[in-house]
Order: sequence, then structure tokens, then C-alpha cells
Amino acid sequence: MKKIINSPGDVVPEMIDGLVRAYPQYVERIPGTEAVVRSNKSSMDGKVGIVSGGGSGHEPAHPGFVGKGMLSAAVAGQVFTSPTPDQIYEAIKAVNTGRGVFLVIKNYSGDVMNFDMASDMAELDDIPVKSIIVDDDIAVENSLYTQGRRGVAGTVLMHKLVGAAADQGASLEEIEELANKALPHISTIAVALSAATVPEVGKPGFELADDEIEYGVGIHSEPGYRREKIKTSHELAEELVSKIDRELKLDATHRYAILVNGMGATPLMEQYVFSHDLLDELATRKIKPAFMKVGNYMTSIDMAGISLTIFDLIDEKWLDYLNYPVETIAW
Amino acid sequence: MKKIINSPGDVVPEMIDGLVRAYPQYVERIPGTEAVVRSNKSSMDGKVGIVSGGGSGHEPAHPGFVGKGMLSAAVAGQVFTSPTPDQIYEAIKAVNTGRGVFLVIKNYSGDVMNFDMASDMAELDDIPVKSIIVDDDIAVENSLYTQGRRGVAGTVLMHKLVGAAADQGASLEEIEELANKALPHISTIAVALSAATVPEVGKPGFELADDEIEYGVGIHSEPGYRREKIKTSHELAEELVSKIDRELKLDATHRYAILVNGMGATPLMEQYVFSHDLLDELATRKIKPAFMKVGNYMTSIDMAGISLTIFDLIDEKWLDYLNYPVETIAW
Amino acid sequence: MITAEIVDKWMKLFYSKISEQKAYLSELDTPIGDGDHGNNMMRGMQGVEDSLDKLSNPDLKTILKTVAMALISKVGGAAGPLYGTAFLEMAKNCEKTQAPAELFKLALEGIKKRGGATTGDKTMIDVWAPAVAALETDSLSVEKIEAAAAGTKDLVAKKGRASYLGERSVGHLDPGAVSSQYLFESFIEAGGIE
Amino acid sequence: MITAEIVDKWMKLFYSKISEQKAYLSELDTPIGDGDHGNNMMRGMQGVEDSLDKLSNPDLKTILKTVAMALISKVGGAAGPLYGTAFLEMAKNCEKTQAPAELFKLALEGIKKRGGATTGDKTMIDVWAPAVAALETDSLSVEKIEAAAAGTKDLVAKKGRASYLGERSVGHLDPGAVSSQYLFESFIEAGGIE
Ligand SMILES: Nc1ncnc2c1ncn2[C@@H]1O[C@H](COP(=O)(O)OP(=O)(O)O)[C@@H](O)[C@H]1O
Ligand SMILES: Nc1ncnc2c1ncn2[C@@H]1O[C@H](COP(=O)(O)OP(=O)(O)O)[C@@H](O)[C@H]1O
Ligand SMILES: [Mg+2]
Ligand SMILES: [Mg+2]
Ligand SMILES: [Mg+2]
Ligand SMILES: [Mg+2]
Repeated sequence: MKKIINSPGDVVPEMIDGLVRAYPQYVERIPGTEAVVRSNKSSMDGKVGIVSGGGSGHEPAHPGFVGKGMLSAAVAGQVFTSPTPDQIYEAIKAVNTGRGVFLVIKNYSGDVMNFDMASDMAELDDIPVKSIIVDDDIAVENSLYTQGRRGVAGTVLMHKLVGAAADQGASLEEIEELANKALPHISTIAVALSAATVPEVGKPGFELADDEIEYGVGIHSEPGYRREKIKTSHELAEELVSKIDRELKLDATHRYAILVNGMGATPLMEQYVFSHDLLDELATRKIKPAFMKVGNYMTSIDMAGISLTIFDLIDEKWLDYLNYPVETIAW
Repeated sequence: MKKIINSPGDVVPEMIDGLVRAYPQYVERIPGTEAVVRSNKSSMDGKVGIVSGGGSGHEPAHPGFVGKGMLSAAVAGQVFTSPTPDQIYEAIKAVNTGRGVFLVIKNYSGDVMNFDMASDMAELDDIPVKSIIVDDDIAVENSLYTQGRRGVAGTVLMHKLVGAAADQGASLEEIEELANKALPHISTIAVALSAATVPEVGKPGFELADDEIEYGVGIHSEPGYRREKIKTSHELAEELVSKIDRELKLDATHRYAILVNGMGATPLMEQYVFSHDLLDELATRKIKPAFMKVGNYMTSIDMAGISLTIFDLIDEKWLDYLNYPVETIAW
Repeated sequence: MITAEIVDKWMKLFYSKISEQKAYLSELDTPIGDGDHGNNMMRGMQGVEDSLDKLSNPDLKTILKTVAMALISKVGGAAGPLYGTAFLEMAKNCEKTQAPAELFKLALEGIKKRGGATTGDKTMIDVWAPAVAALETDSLSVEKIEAAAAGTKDLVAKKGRASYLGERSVGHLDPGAVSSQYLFESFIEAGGIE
Repeated sequence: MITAEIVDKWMKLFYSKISEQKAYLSELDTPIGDGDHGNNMMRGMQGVEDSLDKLSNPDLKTILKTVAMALISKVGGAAGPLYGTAFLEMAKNCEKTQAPAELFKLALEGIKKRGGATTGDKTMIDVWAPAVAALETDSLSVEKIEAAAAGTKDLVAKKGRASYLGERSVGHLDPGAVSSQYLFESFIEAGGIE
């Protein structure tokens, strides 16, 4: 493991420290926690607070999305480990201005349980809390009898959506409704060229041969659905689009938002080449995205790979929410 | 080599295609070239045009910085290879609205010569052209008898500066003066953990052992000044700051802008940890930056490593220029 | 009869087992999880140790609650709320009963409620449930616990990260089941069932 | 006497040498440059080939200018403007003289002016300068050119990317000198000095 760090155990506090000191205009640390909150406090007045977070290792998610128009606070756990309820509870308290707090949770047992416990704590303080559990990763078959699907890059679009609605004055109930309505229309699928190395573990989460890729991996080195010899960007685009097509039933009369997300070690060069093939692939289905972003948004430390998120904008307003101006480090 | 590409020879045109189609609101391709120009044409009216560019492989530089308030156009050469004069000439023509065009060139023989030839061509059309040759990389000793220093991440701050001045109506001469005045106050130094792999070459530009780093590498796998066993982030910050200190003579009464730049494969996690140590290191010198950015701005394909740029803001206005709002993909 | 002294001894023993097996637990978590279970438990037990150090002569409720709060605020991930809830349930109920069978049963119910998993889902519950059953018949033994943990190898994961693997989770021990094995072994060693 | 036919033959021979040595030239460019010189020259010579294919019976000036423009618009990097300028200078002056010594001398001056380098800076000039001198005394030979290219090994680079290495550039051949070696060898093979 070759990384620019000090002690592996200090990565999270040092990273949060570096982030808040580099960008004091956007975020500050909630004292005694690894959570960050907007510096622009007045931007939260009279608005529903939006709190997200999860394990670290997904930078710029989640602190990079804290700011006017998007998240109110973000809580960082240890690397790939859900934050603890006490920290989430502090974040909830820090952003509550009386209209309640909405939690954006990625669907992992740990995240769900810790955020749940934090909600319980907040309710004892009479802070109204509602939440959405994002499960956009279609690599895993959905089932009532299992944990269900994972929350991955599509979560960032959810942040954007509910953040914009909150900034425009939506109520906690309206935000919950918006989130519930949008969720089934957001699908993500990834492909990995190499796995992430958790600093405290010191070696990659899985091994891929020099010419192997794996479809459907998660953002914590969770295994995917198929391992293959490396394919061209064009073939990857075909595979990922067809997987999402099966889920969302892509329709030339709909409008779509696209997020091409780099996993951390994949340069923009490759992300743009992939975008070229992706847009060609969508064009064969007569689809031209109404909104698109390409870059590192929900990473997996130093994993090489890419994820594709497609969001079916069945509601007029959703595109406006995506385009709504924000003041964050990383959107 | 494991990359998300099609044919190595097609990387540049496909990448530019992906970029312009993903972000039509910011940029469009100049027909028949690998150059991109602002989509917002009226933002260039009555303003000096700013053109930059160079070899590809530095994404988001340079097309990611095209937009109102920053570059007017950017020309992309083959990977790590200067663009040709005909393409630069097309970009100059595309952005000239009568007040002339300013070129931001990184100090490499190839870039200097090709941009020079393009200026000659433009002068035949009576387009006034001036330029700055950025040489911020202090890893190389400066000398009149050699090529001099390389242009690296500090170039992005130069883009920001002259772009803001142009947007505010500065003349070609004023922009040239600004660039010349600012240049000596921008210093950059890098450290690499691994080298970049040019797609057409297929293997890394140099080899570093599993526990080795190299100080002072360039953005094209040019060798640096020292190879060592891997150090902590804290020690790296010490080394890089002290190198720049020797050059800029850091002074607690001055204001500084900082750019922590990831080389492509280094995750934000490490960049923020490094920022933490950097800010501590500056604090021992009683310096707190007036402006700071952390992220991938001037990359070297998939090189792992980081560069540090410090910009001594001796002129009041420079901070305003850095903070001036822009409409680009990547600033 | 669970006493404050037993809990104190139990936690020390558990801490030392976790320290020894930290790397092994994370390794178990690698093929079917995210490779951090050992680190998570280690961080948690360090927190428990630190918190218990600050108590002098605590009563049973205080010590159980302190363990719970340390685990909840230090472990994170899935294991934190689950182990935390287990101890919280014991703390809540230890004034009514100090019988291991009853307290562990309530703890197990807390785990089930918190995580929504049940027996056979290839989680820590597959150690907790047989352990509670054995406690109820006064037949808890190291062998039974080990067998229960070993038994998770053949199960298909239904909850937690391992569930994303579906059938491919078969053939691997569940890391949370193994850490729970250590928990019960430590409890026995601490004299909890004497 | 340089003629259009000789240039055509010359370029075909140069193209085939570049094709053969593409990987080798990029390899030479790796320790002291950025590893692309072979690719750059290959792209350029493909461009030259394509452009020349479109000409029918060109005169000397047209063919030289076509080569120049193809190199300028296809190679990029440092080599593009330098080789391009060399052929542009020949094109500009080939109506006044067709003597190799004179045309190559003007080309060399163009290279020096464009790049600001001089003899001994470990660049292509260290092949061009001795080649021109030999042409002037009618003594150009493959051996002399090879020796000139080989001689760049001992030099310290002062211009181009290799200059960033300073003393460490010693011990490596200059890639542009080697491609220039091929250029002059092709010229001899094409009958340029007969
Ligand atoms: N819903 C659940 N119910 C019971 N136990 C669970 C559940 N989810 C996960 N676990 C247990 O937690 C263990 C993983 O813990 P850990 O690795 O610390 O957390 P994470 O999965 O968040 O990284 C699993 O091995 C399993 O025993
Ligand atoms: N200023 C210069 N004058 C003459 N030749 C130069 C100069 N700079 C570079 N060269 C030549 O160009 C060669 C490198 O060409 P190439 O690799 O194609 O371009 P780049 O360095 O831009 O990648 C060097 O080996 C050297 O011979
Ligand atoms: Mg975890
Ligand atoms: Mg080059
Ligand atoms: Mg785990
Ligand atoms: Mg080169």
C-alpha cells in the first residue's frame, strides 16, 4: 500500500480537518465529531435540514456536497464503516431550525441501523425526522427477504434533488414524498478495473488479473455479478446501458439525467471516452440526456472503475432541481 | 495497461467528443479540430480571447476551464504532445472578437514552438496575439541556457487570473502585464507515487518500487530531483513547503493562494489528508491561506501523486480574480 | 447470575480475544464483506476499555450501559448498533433479572429487532440464537458456540453486506458470528455460567 | 541536386524506417523525454504519405511544402514544428537552389531559429549540423550520420524535455537525433547525393 497518509487510523479525522480548513467558506466541523455542517448558517434558516453521510472513502461524498442548495450536514464514519448514531444525532441537532430534518441514507445494514438509532435519539428531543433509504445499485437483485440493493452514486442525485427542494422551502413531508417518488427512477451500475485499498487493511479488497474487469461491484469492494476479460469502452457502455435499460425501460420520449462517476483512480480521460461511447449507445435508443455530469462524485477510495447512473426525469420539476444553483465544494 | 478506452489512437478525439456532448452548455468543438470553445459566444463579445491548451492527459485541463470568466478556447494535442499550429490557429480565430487574443502556454519546447507558429499565422490575419509562457515548476533549476522550468499546475491559476481580467474588460496589453507580473509569484512542486501510462505506449513512463516516491516529477513522467522511501503525508508537506519557501520566501505578512492538485489516480482522501499536513506546516510559518483549492486540476493521466502550488498574492486584485465567478466544467 | 464483576472480567477477556483476532476477523470480512469487522470491533473494545477504566465500582446496570454506549459510539458499521443494542437491552432489564438466559434472550430480541434478521440469515444471530437456547437448558459450552459459528459457513447470507453475494456467500464463515463466538467464550471464561 | 522524384522516394524510405523504428524511437524518448517521439513521427509520416498520395506530378516546391504542412499539422510536440520548419525553409528556397548542401543549411538555420538550440545541446541539431558540414565538403556518408547520432549519448541536454534531467541525460541517445539520422540515411538511399 502506497498512500499519502500518516497513520492509517488517523485518515478520517485528518481528512475532515484538511477539508474544512481548505474550504471554510463552505463547511465547518461540528465540534467533537467527524461531521461537517454548512458555514453559511443563515442559508438553513426556516428550511428543512438535509443530513447524509456514511462510511468514509467516498470523497467528495459526502462533505463535498454540503452547502446552500444541497446538504446541510454530512457525517463521516471510519473508512467504509457507517458513522455512529451519536455523531449523526449531533448533525441532526446542528441543522434543525424547526422544520425538521431529512436523512439521506444509503442502503447498508450499518448505515440504516445507525441512522435509525440517531432518529430515535432526535425524536426524544422532539425533532421531526424523516428519511429515504437509497438503493440505486441494480447489480444486486432486489428482494424483500434480503438486505436489498445497495446505495451508490445515484445517492448524489438524491442529495441534489432534496437539497434543492429544501432550499426552495419544501416541508419535511413534501421532501419525503419527492424522495420516495424519485427513488425508483434512479438506477446505477458499475464496472471495476481494480479494487480499493482500505488504509487500515493495507491491501485491495479483491484481486483482478491484469486483463480482468468485474461488472456490478459496489463502492466497498463488494463483488459484482460477472468477471470478464477487459472490454473496450464501447462494449462496457453497451453492457451497462443494457443492464439499466432492463430496469428503467429507457424510452425516447422521456428525459434523462446521467451521472458518469469515476471510482477514484480512473482519470477523467477514461471517463470522457466512456461518456462518448455511452452517448452513442443512448443515441441508438434515440435518447439525448437532458442533464449530464462526468467526474468523481461517489468514489471508492482508489478503486479504478466507473459507474453509470441514469435518472428518469418523469417529473418536470426534477430537472430544475438538478440545475438549481448550489454552493458546495464538489457538485 | 488496463484502461477504459477503445483504440489508444482514438483516445483524444473520443474524449473531446464525450466532453462536449456531456457539457453542451459550456463548450463546443471547433469543427475539424480537437479544440473546444465556449458555447456562450456572447460572453466573448468585446473581450480579449484567452486560449490555452497543450498535450492531452491533463484533464480537466484544459477544456474543463473553458467558459465565461476563464478560457475562451482550449486546444488538445495528442496525449502528452503539443497540439499543432493549425489547430491553435483555428482556436485563435474562433475567439477573436477584435480586441486580440492572449495565449497561456506551458513552457515545453513543443508547446512554445507550436503556439509560436500559430501566432505567426494569426498575425498574417492581423489578429493581435500576446502570450505568457508559464514555468511554475520549481523542481528544475532555472537557467538561461536551458529550456528553463516546466509549466505545471500553476498554469490553472494563471488561466483563472487572465480569464477574470479579460471578462472584466482588460485590454490585451493589460492582460499581458498582469500575467508577467503574477508569473514569478506562482511556484509548484510535485511528488509522485507512480508514473502515468500513455495509452499508445502501454506502460508507465517510469517505475517506482512499492515503497518509493519521487520528488519533483513533471506532468509527463519527467523525472524529478530525488527518489526516496515512501514518507508520511506530514513529511511530504514539510519537503514540498520548504522547497517552495526557498523560492518564494514565504512571509507571514503576505496573502497566499494554494492549489493542492491530484495527479489523476490519487483519491481526494489522500489530497485532504495532505492538505491537513500542509496547513499545519504553513501554520508553523504563521501563514493561513487566503484562497485554497484541493482536487484534480492538472493531472498526468493516471499518475498517483500530488502537486502543491503556492501563489503569493502581492497584488490586492489577484485574490478577487481568483474568487471571480466562472461558468466552466471544472474550476 | 450476571454481576458487575463478571461483566468487567468478561469485557477484558473479550477485548483480548478481539485484539488477538483483529486481523483474522477483518480477513473473514473480506471475501463476503468489506474487510473491516476486526478493526471495527477493536475500535469498539478499546472504547469499552477506556470507558470502563473511568468507572469505579459500578453497579451492573451502569457497567452494561457503559459497554453499550461505548460500542454504539465507537464501532459504527453494522456491528456497532447490533452489539450496542444487545448490551442496552441487558442494561435496561438487569434490575428485573440477572439470569444469563433471560438477559441474553432479551439482548437477542434487540438484535433481531434492530437488524431485521432472523436465524439462518448467516449473521451473528446464528451464534446468539443457539447460545441462548443452550443457556435456557443450562447446556452452554465452548463446543456448542464454536459449532454454531462454524455452521454459518454453509448458510446463504440474507442480511448485511454478505447478502449481496447471494449463493456465493456459501463457504465462508460470517465474521459477526465469529466475533459473537468470542463474546460467548469470554463470557464462559469470565465465570458467567458458573 | 534535389528533385521532386528524389523527395518522393526519400519520404517513402523515411516513412518505412520510421514505421520500423517507431517503438525504438519512443523507447529512446522514455528515459529522457516523454516516450512519444516514435508515435509522433509515425503520425507525421502517415500524414506525409496521405498528402503526397493526393498529388500528381508535383514540382519540387509543392512536394516540399506538402511535406512541411503535413508534418506541422500532424506531429505536434517539439519535433513537428522543427521538422516542419526545416521542410518549409527548403520549400521557400528551392527555386533559388537545388543543391543539397545549401537547402539543408537553410533548413538547419530554420530549426535553430525555431527552437533556439545550438550544436552540443543534445538535440536533432547534433545530427543536422555535422550532416550539413559533410554535405558542404561532399563527404556525407551513413557512417558519419550514425556517428553523429551516437555522439549525442555523451552530451548533456540543454533544450527540449531532456534538459530537465541536466547531467542525468548523459548516457542516453537523443531520440530526435536518431530520427534525423534516419532522415539523412533515407536521403542518401533515395539518391540525394549522387
Ligand atoms: N441485519 C443484521 N442483523 C444481524 N447481524 C447483522 C446484520 N447485518 C450485519 N450483521 C452482522 O454484522 C457483521 C458485519 O459487521 P461489520 O463488518 O463490523 O459491519 P459492516 O458490514 O457495516 O462493515 C456481519 O458479519 C453480521 O454478522
Ligand atoms: N529546442 C529544440 N531544438 C532542436 N531540437 C529540439 C528542441 N527541443 C526538442 N528537440 C528535439 O525534439 C526531440 C523530441 O521530439 P518529440 O518527442 O517528438 O517531442 P516532445 O518533446 O514534445 O515530446 C528531441 O529528442 C530533440 O531532438
Ligand atoms: Mg464496514
Ligand atoms: Mg510529447
Ligand atoms: Mg464489515
Ligand atoms: Mg517526446
